[in-house]
Amino acid sequence: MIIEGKFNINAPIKKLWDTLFDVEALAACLPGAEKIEKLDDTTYDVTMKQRVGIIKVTMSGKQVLTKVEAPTHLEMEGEAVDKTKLGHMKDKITMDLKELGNGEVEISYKMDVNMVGKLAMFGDRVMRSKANEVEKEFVKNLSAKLKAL
Amino acid sequence: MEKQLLRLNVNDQNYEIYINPKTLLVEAIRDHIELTGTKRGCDTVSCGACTVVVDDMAVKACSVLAVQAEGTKILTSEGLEVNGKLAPIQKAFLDEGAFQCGFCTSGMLMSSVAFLNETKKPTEKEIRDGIEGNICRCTGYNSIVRAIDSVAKGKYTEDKV
Amino acid sequence: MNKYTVINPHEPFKVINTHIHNVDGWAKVTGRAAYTFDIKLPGMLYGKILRSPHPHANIRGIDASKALALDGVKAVVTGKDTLGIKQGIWRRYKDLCDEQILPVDKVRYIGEPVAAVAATTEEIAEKALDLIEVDYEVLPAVFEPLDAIKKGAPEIHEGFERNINVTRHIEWGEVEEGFEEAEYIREDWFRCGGQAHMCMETRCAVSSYTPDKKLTIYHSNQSPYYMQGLMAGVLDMREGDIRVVAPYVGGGFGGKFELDGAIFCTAILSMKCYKPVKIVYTREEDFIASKRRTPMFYYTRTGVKKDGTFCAREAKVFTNGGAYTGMGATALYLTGFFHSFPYRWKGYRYDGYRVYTNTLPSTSMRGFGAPQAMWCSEQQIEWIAADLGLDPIEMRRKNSHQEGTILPGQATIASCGIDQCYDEITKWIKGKGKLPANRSIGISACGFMSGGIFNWFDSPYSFSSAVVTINQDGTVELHIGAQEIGQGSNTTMAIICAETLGVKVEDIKVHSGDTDHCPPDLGAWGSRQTLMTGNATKMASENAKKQLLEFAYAQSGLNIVYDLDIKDRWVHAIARPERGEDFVKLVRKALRGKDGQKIVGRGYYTPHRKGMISPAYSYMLQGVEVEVDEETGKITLMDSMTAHDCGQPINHLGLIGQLEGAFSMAAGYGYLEYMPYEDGKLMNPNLVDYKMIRAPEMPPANIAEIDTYEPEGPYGAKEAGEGLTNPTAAAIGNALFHRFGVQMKECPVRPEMVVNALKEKKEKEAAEKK
Amino acid sequence: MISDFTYLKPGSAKEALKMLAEHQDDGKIICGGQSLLIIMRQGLVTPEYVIDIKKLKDLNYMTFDPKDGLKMGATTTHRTIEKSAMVKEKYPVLVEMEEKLASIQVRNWGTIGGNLAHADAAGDPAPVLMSMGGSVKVASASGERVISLDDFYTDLFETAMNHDEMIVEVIVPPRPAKSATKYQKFNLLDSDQGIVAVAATITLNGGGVCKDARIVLGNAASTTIRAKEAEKVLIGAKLDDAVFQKAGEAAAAECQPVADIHASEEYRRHLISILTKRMAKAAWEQAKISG
Repeated sequence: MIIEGKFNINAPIKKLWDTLFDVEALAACLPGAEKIEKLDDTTYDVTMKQRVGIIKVTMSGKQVLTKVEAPTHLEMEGEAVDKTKLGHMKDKITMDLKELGNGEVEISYKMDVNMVGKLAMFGDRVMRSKANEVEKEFVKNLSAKLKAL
Repeated sequence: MEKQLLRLNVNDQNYEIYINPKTLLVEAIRDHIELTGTKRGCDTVSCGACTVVVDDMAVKACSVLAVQAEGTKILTSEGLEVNGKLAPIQKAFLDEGAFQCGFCTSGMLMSSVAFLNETKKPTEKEIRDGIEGNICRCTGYNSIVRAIDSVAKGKYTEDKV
Repeated sequence: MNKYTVINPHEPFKVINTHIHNVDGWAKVTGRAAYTFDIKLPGMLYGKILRSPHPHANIRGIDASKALALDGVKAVVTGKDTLGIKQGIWRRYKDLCDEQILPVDKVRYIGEPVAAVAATTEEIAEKALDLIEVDYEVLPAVFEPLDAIKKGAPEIHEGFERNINVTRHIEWGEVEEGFEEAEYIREDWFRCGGQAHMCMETRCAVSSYTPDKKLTIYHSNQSPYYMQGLMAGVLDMREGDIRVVAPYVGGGFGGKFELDGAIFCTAILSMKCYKPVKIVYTREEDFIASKRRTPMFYYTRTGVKKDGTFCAREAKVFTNGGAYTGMGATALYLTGFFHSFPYRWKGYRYDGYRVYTNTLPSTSMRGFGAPQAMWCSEQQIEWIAADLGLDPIEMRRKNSHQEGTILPGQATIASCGIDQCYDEITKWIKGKGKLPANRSIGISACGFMSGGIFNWFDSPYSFSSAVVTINQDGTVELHIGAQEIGQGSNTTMAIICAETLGVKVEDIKVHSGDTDHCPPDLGAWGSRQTLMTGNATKMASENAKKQLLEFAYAQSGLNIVYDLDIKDRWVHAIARPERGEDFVKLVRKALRGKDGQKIVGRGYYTPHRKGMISPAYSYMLQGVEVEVDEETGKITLMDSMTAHDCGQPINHLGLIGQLEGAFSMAAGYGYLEYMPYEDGKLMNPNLVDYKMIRAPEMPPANIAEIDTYEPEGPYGAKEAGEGLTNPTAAAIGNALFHRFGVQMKECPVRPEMVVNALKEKKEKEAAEKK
Repeated sequence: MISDFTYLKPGSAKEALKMLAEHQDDGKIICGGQSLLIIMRQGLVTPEYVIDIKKLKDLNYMTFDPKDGLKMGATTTHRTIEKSAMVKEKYPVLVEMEEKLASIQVRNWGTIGGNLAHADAAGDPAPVLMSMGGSVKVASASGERVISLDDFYTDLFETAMNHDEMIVEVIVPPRPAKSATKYQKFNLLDSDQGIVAVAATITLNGGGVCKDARIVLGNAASTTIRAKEAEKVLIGAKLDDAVFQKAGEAAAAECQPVADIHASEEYRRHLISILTKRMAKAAWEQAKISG
């Protein structure tokens, strides 16, 4: 399943890029992020908790940066397992930052997510609806964070 | 989890069983009371193989906690026949060949019984809607519809006690 | 509801083709029938299977120590606990025995068993699965046959170049000459989906291994003898030390005559802990880890003359074989064979390629490759008739098989009633008059086999055998190895036995589904039992009857020119039916006369000199009336008529049930039952998202029974109930073609595809106008 | 496998709310359980306390009066609604909707409150009730409030209820004069949920002009949604096929369906447009002849 989207952030591209790589800042902005821990230069230990109505999912696993072209392009892939064995997922994420000129940066992302297990039953609907919500929240938090910096 | 005492009335017989409250009615009937005529065919309340009649209503026993059925009267396929005498719907199933592998049959019979009690002169469409919650992979349903129809039309009335 | 008509009925029999209740009926309508699903043995443990989440991966290691430490867990087994023997039902061909049910080092599809647990409760077993740690090395995977044959595609099985698992070539007559003679040639590509068997009883087994080194297995299957043989092979045991019991079986449809995870894992677990172990698949497991109908890509090219005479046809097929061979090799052959049916060709050529992919293995399913073949063939024929402005029924009729048609090297058609099928369908269509604007009719013809002349299993036994024993009170024990899976074979055999012996059906006790007590038989597949086990049953019954009549003759003092017979339990001279005696009295006398030995009749059947496919072929033509909502594309079946030549019907109720049931499954294949995969993962492994016909969707299934006489079959009988899975998808496609002029090349035809096809057609027409 | 829970069986709604207040996020109300038990069996929901309100008599009622309309206690079963002569007379669309909701077995045991609280975007009652301007009364130990269904659904499986609240009553206002509601879902099998669904209420003024319209879409977004652009097309218009067509197109443009194996996003939009057109027209035709 491929989820794509883009959003704009009002900030200098360099600052934005650095914030995205600041583990603590990122964790604070990303809704549901329980833990983001840098294990080495390219590997992160991530735990995300999401809730879809009465369904609670806690995915934890590793994300590996596979391509980093500061400050415009980023690729990573990872794998995560649900805490209660509802399923596991694999993902490949590409993110591009583009300066729009008016002080705004457009962030576009593409996630290729593959889920196995019970979660796959709800699959698309849940993920897409959730991605949308997470994105909105993330933009809000990130913007606030950048302003505060 | 501590088990709790549950009293169930199945086919006019009272049973006392000790169960974990998460036990489904179909599990209580099959695993605890050991009436295995009632089957399970899915995990999504789709197939109807577990249909039993609870207080005159057809219900999928996989969609009900056993504890929720306390105080009700439950009828399963084993309760249709009385002292070796088949109920009209059972005779009709035999006459029309309304079963093949037989795995859906208990559930299908229970849906039919509840439907016939509720709907006196059903149309063919009503009969079909009446069993739409039950999957049969073998028969293509038409023989089952004929069987229900023949009971509704009174073919077996003389058999009724 | 349904109309049922009989064309050219034969002389009345006493039992055959009368209204006989199913002999298992009492048990089934009272909830008494116990299935493997219901079996509970003393001390029984419950098993669960850990399945691969990856479509393709090496197993580097499995750590089950945490699972074993869990209270209530009695055993964990992995591939390492097995002999690692690769098995398959094509035992004659070692390279096609490619499946370890618990693989030792590599998994090839999502859902493949990796380990199994036995515990005191199902819940504990399930919890234990979560505690097993498997170290996988994930490998690149490939899911579509046309990708898997590409150079550089991931190698799924070692030594199979381009992942080609099996190839099959069929050719007869003069193909090139035929195409040269042709005045019109049409070629099309088609795509056919998979289909789940969706037996109401999911795969399940109970195995019990005892210290005397004997193994008893209760298993929901279509051929206890195959299971016994296959299990002996993988466990390196003697067949005779394994008893396979198939009690009441909740459906098979071609999906239950190979080893499955339930039978294999329960056996291995039981051998480890000397306790009975039961495994029941969940519905999801049944979807993702049993097997399925083979998805196919079909290319077909057909040459005809302008007057509609068929000249030549060639076809190429690539099938999505999934991870293992299973029965897929046979499906690959049969789809090619039946793609020629039911027509005469000057030349016919077929090349089939079965391709391994990292998906659920494909295998036999009711119709055995023929539904796919007919989906392509019968639509293309309809389009050819339209291209040439010919009547599609008449064009079919003039090219159809007849009695005596020879398919060189393959078959000789001994009985064929298809001509009358055309009459009946024509009558039905005419009787409909003018249809409402939103409805149309499509037709499709086909033929099918009555059992396969295949012995890839390499059995030294007869294909079928039967033993008839007469007790002193006149009751009869009929022992057969044929398997009752709901199709009514026990009833059919009881009918044949009763008719032949001259007694009543209630006199017959049928014993089947137990390798300890029943003679070997290849089981319930390929529509073989009525003809093959029917012949064995008839022979055994005749043999027993002959022994009785010889005795009766000796004691009657009749003139040697008189013949004796038994009807309705009355033993009598044929010429003077009033002279005779009661069957039971005769049996008692015979027992005394034979020093107390029971009368035992034996029968067997193995086809000889019947070509290489089947001893006999049935024929049918089907018409389906379809309503389509033009705006949404929703398809509704309104009515149907099937004219069916099945030789002499034996089991009247069973026949109707089989025809109606096959039709519902066939219709599902045509427009509902869809198995979408994403990255090797089945996207709808549950009955919410996998759509099957239910009662409101089922249209009337009218039947015209065309009675013919098949010389090879018992009392002239041949196949019924599997072949009818073949025509419906194409008939639905043809109805859409007649209504809208759209050519649907992929099945199942889902409403979105109809809407898209109509949109495309409109755009094309608009472009042409410009 | 369902995970272990403590089963609580309150004797009254009040007692149930007390239990809910106590357990909040760890507690889950079960009524008919026709949807809940499925996801519990999948292990997707693992409440520690299950509070069973199925048998609560004080939540099992149906009343109608011309001023306040229809009030249904939360534990009223689908089958009760389907079989009610009063509902058939006053709100025939509710009966039509119920007859198509799953199967008899599910309707026999499943309840209206449970269905609405489950917040499945493909559920049948929500679009119909929302299109009729319905609302739900939700209660907690500390009080009650009425939430319009327009505001009730916030996301997939999510509602505006707090963890200590449950639905106690479903309220349907009286049907205005010259008004009718129609509902249809598009599905492959009669007993299925809709791939998409549309409910339309059309109210006419004396001159036959559309005075009010409420178009509600099922399974066309992560929750049941109003098609407000489509409504705008209809309100104030002299209705005819061209207007219905336009309304359909508006609804298709404004909805946010996602693709799944049953239908692409594009096809879902197409279906929304067709069904909106059809239901608006059907409601209009009935409104014309209704009192």
